[in-house]
Amino acid sequence: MQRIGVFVCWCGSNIAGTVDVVAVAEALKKEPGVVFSANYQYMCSQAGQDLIKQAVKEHNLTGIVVCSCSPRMHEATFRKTAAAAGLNPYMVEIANIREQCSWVHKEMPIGTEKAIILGKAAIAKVNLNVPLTPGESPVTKRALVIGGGIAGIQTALDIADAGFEVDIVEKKPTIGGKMAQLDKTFPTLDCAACILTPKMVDVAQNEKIRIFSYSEVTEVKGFVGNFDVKIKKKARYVKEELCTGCGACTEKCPMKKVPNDFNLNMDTKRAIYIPFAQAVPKVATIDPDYCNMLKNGKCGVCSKVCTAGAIDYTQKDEFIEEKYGAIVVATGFNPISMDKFDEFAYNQSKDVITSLEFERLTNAAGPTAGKLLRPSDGKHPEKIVFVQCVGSRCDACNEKGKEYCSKICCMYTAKHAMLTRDKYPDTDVTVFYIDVRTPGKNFDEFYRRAVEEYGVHYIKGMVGKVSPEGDKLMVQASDLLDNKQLKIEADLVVLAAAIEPDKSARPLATMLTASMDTNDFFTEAHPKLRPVESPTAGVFLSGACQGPKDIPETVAQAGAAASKVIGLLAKDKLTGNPCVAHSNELMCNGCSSCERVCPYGAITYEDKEFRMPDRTTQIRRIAVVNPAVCQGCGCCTVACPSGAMDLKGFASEQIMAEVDAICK
Amino acid sequence: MQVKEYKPLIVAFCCNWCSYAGADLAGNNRLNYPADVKIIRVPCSCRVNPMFVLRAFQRGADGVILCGCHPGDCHYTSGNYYTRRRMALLFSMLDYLGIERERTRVEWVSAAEGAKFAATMNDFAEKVAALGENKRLEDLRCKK
Amino acid sequence: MKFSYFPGCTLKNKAKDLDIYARKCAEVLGVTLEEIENWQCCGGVFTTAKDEVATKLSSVRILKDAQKNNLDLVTVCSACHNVVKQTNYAMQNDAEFASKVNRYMAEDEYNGETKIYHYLELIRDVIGYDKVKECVVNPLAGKKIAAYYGCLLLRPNSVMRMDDPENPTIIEDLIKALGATPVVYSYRNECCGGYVRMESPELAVKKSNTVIESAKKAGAEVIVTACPLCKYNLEKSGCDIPVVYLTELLAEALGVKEDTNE
Amino acid sequence: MSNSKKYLREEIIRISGVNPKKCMRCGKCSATCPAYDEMEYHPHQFVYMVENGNIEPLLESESLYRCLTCFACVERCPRSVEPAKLVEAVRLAAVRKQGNNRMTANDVPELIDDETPQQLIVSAFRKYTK
Amino acid sequence: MQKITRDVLVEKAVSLLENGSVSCVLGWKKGEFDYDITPAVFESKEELVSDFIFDDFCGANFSKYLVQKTRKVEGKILVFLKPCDTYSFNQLLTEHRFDREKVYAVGIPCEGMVDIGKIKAITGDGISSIVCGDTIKVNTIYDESFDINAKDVLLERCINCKSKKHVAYDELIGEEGEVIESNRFDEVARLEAMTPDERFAFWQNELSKCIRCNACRDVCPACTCEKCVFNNPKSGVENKAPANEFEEKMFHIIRAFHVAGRCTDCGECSRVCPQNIPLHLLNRKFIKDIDSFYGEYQAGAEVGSRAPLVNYTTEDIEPCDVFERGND
Repeated sequence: MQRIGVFVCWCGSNIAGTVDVVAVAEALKKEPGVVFSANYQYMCSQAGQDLIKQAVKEHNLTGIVVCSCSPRMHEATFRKTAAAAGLNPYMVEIANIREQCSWVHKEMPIGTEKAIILGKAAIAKVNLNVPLTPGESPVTKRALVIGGGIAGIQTALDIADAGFEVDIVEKKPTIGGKMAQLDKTFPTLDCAACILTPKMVDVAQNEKIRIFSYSEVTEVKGFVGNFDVKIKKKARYVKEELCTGCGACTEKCPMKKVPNDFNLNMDTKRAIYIPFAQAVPKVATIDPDYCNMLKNGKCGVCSKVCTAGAIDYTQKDEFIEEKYGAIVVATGFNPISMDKFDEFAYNQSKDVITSLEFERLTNAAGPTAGKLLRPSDGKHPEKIVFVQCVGSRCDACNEKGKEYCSKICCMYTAKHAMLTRDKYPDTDVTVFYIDVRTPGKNFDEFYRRAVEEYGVHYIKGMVGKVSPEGDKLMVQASDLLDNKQLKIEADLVVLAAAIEPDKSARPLATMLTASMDTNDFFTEAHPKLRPVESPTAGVFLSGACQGPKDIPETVAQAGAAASKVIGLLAKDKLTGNPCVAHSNELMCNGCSSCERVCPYGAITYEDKEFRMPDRTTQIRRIAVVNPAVCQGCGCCTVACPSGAMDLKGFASEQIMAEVDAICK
Repeated sequence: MQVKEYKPLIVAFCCNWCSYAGADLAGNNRLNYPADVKIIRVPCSCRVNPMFVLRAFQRGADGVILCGCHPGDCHYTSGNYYTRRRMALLFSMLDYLGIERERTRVEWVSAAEGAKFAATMNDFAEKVAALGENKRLEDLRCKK
Repeated sequence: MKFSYFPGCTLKNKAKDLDIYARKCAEVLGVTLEEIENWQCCGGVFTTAKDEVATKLSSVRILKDAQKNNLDLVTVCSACHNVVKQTNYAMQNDAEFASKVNRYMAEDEYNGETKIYHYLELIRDVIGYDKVKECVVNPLAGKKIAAYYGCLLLRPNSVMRMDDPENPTIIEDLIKALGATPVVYSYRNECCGGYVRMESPELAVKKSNTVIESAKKAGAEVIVTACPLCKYNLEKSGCDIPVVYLTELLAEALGVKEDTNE
Repeated sequence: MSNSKKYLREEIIRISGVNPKKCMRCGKCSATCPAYDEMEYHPHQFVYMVENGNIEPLLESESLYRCLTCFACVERCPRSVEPAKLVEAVRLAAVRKQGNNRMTANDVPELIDDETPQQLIVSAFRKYTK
Repeated sequence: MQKITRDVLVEKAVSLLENGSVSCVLGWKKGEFDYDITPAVFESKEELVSDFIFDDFCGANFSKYLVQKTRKVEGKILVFLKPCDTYSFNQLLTEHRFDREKVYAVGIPCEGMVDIGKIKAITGDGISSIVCGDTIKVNTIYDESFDINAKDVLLERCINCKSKKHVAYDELIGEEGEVIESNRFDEVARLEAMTPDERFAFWQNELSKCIRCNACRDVCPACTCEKCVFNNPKSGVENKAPANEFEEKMFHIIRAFHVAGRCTDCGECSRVCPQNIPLHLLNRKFIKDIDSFYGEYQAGAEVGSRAPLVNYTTEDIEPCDVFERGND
């Protein structure tokens, strides 16, 4: 029999205003197992906690029931109090008589009656509580960063800086991500390459960091501290360790008509290529869809010109298996497809482009060597129209766009407009906006400069239709402030396309059992308090995979994710939640029902020898729960036909005792 | 003769992550619902064994409601999907045995839906009260 | 293959060609169009107001008749297609509207079960352009033809679901199948002025001219349409290139055009 | 807002099935409207004015009969507000009033010619009369 | 009525036993009366020849016995499986309840088994002898004799036979049959169509007959738990004498729920119920609901299939919507 102490909190007048706390304490004193009962103004205060500790000692309490606010509020507090008094912290139960009683019922007799019943239920449960001890598991001191953009790079550098090993898996042949494609960055206008490429070199030279480029994660098993990850290194048909990045092959390859995805297909590359001059690793890759040698065995030029002997047409995909203690997702974003927005004629005219394409068009390493020329005829555009919010802020019923604000478009559009006016003062630049959103350090000042110093026309209103007429683009738009419909003849139209998470994120989330929102952004463990952690333990979020972000925010989050990873890897052992499932092997049928419903793969089976009453032995298949993996949902307990599976802290008997107490 | 107003006894199983938090939010916002509703906290709606539901009825509950995270939002990713199947079948069976279908319910209540929690409990309590005592399901031995 | 067929009143009168050639060509392409009996006018425009019930009953009856015949429904006139399809959509998705309508229906309930094809969809989805190509006896090689969609075939796309409403290709693909060259121009999905012609002819002329100019600038020699009102508006706005019904064009290529003149 | 204004607003919202509150004031409907120049009140104003219960001026306006019902605004509205349906609802509210038919059968012969398709006549009746 | 004779089976069993392929045989043996057939283990030719029975009363499904038997017996066990038994056989394999390697399964066709209750309803008590066949000859101690058409006294589960096809066997005797379109859900549908009051009255009447003898559980091939919840004092539902009506309802609901998605609809529960409670109507309700809510599913049709209650789709029906659909 337990020796239970009941502590009824007034919470000032929050509880005492509607619940007769003295009567509750008195009534609960009579319950089986209760040897002590008290009430106090603020149980969570130091004095209140001292009262509990003292009672534990004086009355040799084995269990505690606190009738107070929600356990979500102070369960942890009172568990610590119990521990301080030498009691197992899991011998504490809370009866929620504030949020679920005094605050929702108005009359004292009703509130009091219900508080007593809730107290009885908690007492009934504590009577069946047993001390619980959290399990421990080791930590593999290596982190995996998935995605090699600025988010992944920063996270990897910060983790490596703390002395831990990090692997970056990047699906493209080079790290760098979207930032490598940008020209200048707002609001300071420093050149993206100038600030990114040194970091890429740092990554390459850091002994703690390995880069798996042109690679993908294909399988994730295990749990926090102990992930087993399978990585597919796609065949690039070039031996990475031999290639010197001299580029001879990329100049001699006769297949010249390969769309250059780095320049968003606005120009071409060769079938063997290095995406850009500062690529890391600076290694050539063969595109098997275009290489004649790989397609029909005719060519072999690259192999002939390669003095290092790095070309290997027989290379196969390679699988690497590695253990990690933590995983950081940094899969980034992409602009959405403009296919469904052809009122802007993106598919009907080459001179309607997205902002990211504009970025390449103005980049010195881009298809026009940095000269702003129209993709259709290579002429200099004299009138440019920028359209904001294309596909962002759409209604949920709208089939075309995204509901969210893409966050970065206002600023990069201001940047594009400003830079255009700076370089080509004769070019007329008009921006159509719905709202200009500039909440960032020096952001609004930047936008104002675009208007006031650089003479960019900002018109409040949306573009309704773009009509390619001859070599011009007829832009039909609203000027809401002037209450006019405008028809502007433009030479170039730039669409600020909404951004969305990279398509690889969804299957990755499934592998990681990390949750996502309806837009396929990863959800954070808590939107305010745990913004860089996924709800799945050991999985962290960095950059735009969690939501639209600009570069400074991404870098900040990348650093935050790294610090969380470092905090985890710094531990030698992890302590788990003791409220986990466990199977009574004597009752287990080995039927696999529990395994099938377990979302974490925490249940495995083993054949175990049992000694029978008749002294024979039997070998039976039984379920074994890995307490480090189990998260304690209890789904298996219901799937189990024999009742062998139970959940510590929420045992069937305990819950039924609560039911009985309430229904008495 | 004094007629005492009939008060139903309602057991609500709430998952810790969404619905229990939703109930807390209803409290924070002082949204009233009948005191007849007594909440039992479970880690996930999938922890609720049909046996608990039957046990509650057997011991004299007039209505049993399960609340969990919205499908797709389960803290444990898939628990509430199993709840949905289990309770769909259990409730259909109870109905098949001629037990009033209004006595059982599953409702998805998120941590943000304090108002929905209160509204759900008000509605459920009202419907159960309208049915009167749970003659068909209770265990007479437990009545005094 | 057999389909229920709803020609609509204009096709029985001012736009006979649209109807006659539709039937002739269908036969050549191996499809039988069985005209619904005792149909009534669809009303010409779909009223989006939720409380308009009576004006939509004729469309529901047409749909119900097709269902009774156990056949999918084919329309040719863009306006009829738009009205019937939008009505059907409302019957499927607006329960209140459907129950009001069903109170007027003498027989069984109707809840939007009938599948509707526009003649163009019939060609694309059922017959196939390959079959059309096989049947062409008179390739229209060298002809530069501009497809004029107007509004009714494409919008609202959530209901019509015929093609990309901003960059459609269904008529262009047919033109290609007939051996001619489609002319793509940007105002092919812009309104011709529609019914406003009645009250404000000047607005209709202005709108039609935008379309005509755009098509001509892109090099069109002929404009093809599926809508009698579009054809009328374009022609009345002084269009100096021919405006023809798409079934007429099809008949020409399939070699059945002369037959009707006899 | 006066009660009669409120009532009219509710009525328009009910008939049209449109929720003007969804509008984010981007003006794409008006940017897209082919009859814009002929209208006194433009599509975005219809949405805004209905939301504010300022419907009387719309009922009086010729703009009601300039809308081509071409659904371009419906198609392109990023917020799924469907302005054309609001215009239609206000137009119906106007023509349903006693004596507000804009066209009678007697007017027709003057307005048509030999080629006028039936479609035009029936559509015009749907649009201009109750 | 059975086309396969006892002698064929005995011959098969003897030859397998004698050549050492199997070490024992699970078969049917006569009990106190002709119609009182019980499962038995045969270990020698002599036992087989003298006691082995196969006739129209051999309804017993042996699959369940394999769970314990395979653990105890060295060598293989020969088991005879009627088509419906093979579904239970597979279901137990899915649940890893016995080692397939330790069983030699011989599929035998079945023409349907007869219901002694139905015969007794015709003849009255005091049956002294029964001779099976298409026409069943019954003599009583009162010197009455009856000729009964076997088809008229089939077990309920055989009238609504769902399959004459064996879904598992090592060897098949006789010809393979087909899965049958049965009307087994008609009775469930009839109950569903009643008012709740009528349904309540129906079940109250039926379940109040329960004497809690546990025969349904003991025979059920899905009930092979190492420890049954009804025997476990900690489960909260342990075995008690029937105290009132709801106690019984609870027992049967829990039992039906425990086997939901795993029940192959073999009908053994109703066959053995001494009170003739139509227990299969509870199980069939779950099967019917599962079929209509989640797509058709036959437990035991294949080994390793994922039972509906350990599966889900994101689009599953909501519990509040089941009443309308279930009663369609």
